[in-house]
Amino acid sequence: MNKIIEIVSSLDTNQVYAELSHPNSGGICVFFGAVREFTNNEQVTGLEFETYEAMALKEMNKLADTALEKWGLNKVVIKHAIGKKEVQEPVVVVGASSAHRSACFEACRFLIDTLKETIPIWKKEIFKNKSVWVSAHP
Amino acid sequence: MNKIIEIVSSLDTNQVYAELSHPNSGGICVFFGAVREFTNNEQVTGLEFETYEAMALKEMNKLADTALEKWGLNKVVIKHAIGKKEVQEPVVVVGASSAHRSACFEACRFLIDTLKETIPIWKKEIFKNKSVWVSAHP
Amino acid sequence: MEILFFGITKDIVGSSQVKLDFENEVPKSVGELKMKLERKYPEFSKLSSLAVAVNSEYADDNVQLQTNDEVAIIPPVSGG
Amino acid sequence: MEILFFGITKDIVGSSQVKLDFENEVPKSVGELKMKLERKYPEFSKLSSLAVAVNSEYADDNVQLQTNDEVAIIPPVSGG
Repeated sequence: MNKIIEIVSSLDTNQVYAELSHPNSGGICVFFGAVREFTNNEQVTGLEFETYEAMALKEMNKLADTALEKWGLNKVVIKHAIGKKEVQEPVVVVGASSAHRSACFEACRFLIDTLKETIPIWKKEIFKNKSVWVSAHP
Repeated sequence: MNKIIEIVSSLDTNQVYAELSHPNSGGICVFFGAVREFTNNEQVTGLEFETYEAMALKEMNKLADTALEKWGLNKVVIKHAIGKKEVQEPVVVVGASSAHRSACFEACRFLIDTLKETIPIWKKEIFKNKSVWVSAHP
Repeated sequence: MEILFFGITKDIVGSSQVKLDFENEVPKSVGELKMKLERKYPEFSKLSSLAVAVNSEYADDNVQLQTNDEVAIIPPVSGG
Repeated sequence: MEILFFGITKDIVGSSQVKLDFENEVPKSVGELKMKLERKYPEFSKLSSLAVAVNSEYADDNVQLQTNDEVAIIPPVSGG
């Protein structure tokens, strides 16, 4: 399989090299998104993610296909965690594997940028005394 | 430690998320370089790396410091394997960890581009009937 | 008409799946549905954006709705 | 003068560490050393580039050489 698409409750970051390794790949670029302790100087105690899973998997597949074709990649990984996540926990992994390094860097950046714009996943930031759906309001 | 610099005989790709994770990092970008089976349509049976280790470690430290400062990174990893490597084996890992994703992508690309230009490590491509020091001749 | 709600729209509506009664004026298109929802839930108009998915695909305002479509309300996404 | 050789220069010279005899004309600078090496090993002139490290730092042609410096010949690097 040239693409690995998953929505999981907990991300395993150890497998990503093995998943993207390919005999024709000289370069593998991976981006991990993680929970950061502060947002605008306010302390975050955690994040909570939810998804419309059937649609998210469909959109993630389209995104992977677009990248595979545009950059002639050998492999693509897109994985997102849902549920409650604590500071330093990984929440998303995207990766691209290609013959040369320019393609995998560009594709990896495209994957995370587009994921954030189109995949139906929602993030609630949990602070000490409130919680906020990110980007919901202008 | 905000930087992990190593020259090793065998790269462990599983540790890279843990090594780059940081409470203030929302983005972690990692590049793995691996042995590709073909170079200009010629089948490669393996690569062999050697280094001037004392100087390579010094230059890798300078490179990490430059990136840490320029992009305000929280952590940097630069690891290179030496010795004989087979197809699909990882030979280099560079990674950057930052608050936001643009910084870690740019820094990661800078790390691998500069590593290839300045770090005293040499690669011999081994083909069926010959072996060639890469980039040695114009 | 059964509608799925996610993220902040789920909180506004108070449920993730609601059978909406439009008093015999069932919306025929995505655009009409959005108008009716914004009238019923004024909080929806304050969101940065509001998209609709029909059968788990993004659907423009002019997409027509069929009785057994799976319709979902997509507030601004924020994965990653 | 003890000199370290790596990569293709090690293959050309046939050893990774050589005590070079410059017949009492010990090179005083990096530039002079490179000239003398290229005369002794004509294959060196065919390389894409040739750098010198003194005490494990890249050194320009005008860097002066001291008796107990660690001097290394750096052919085109190709890590990664």
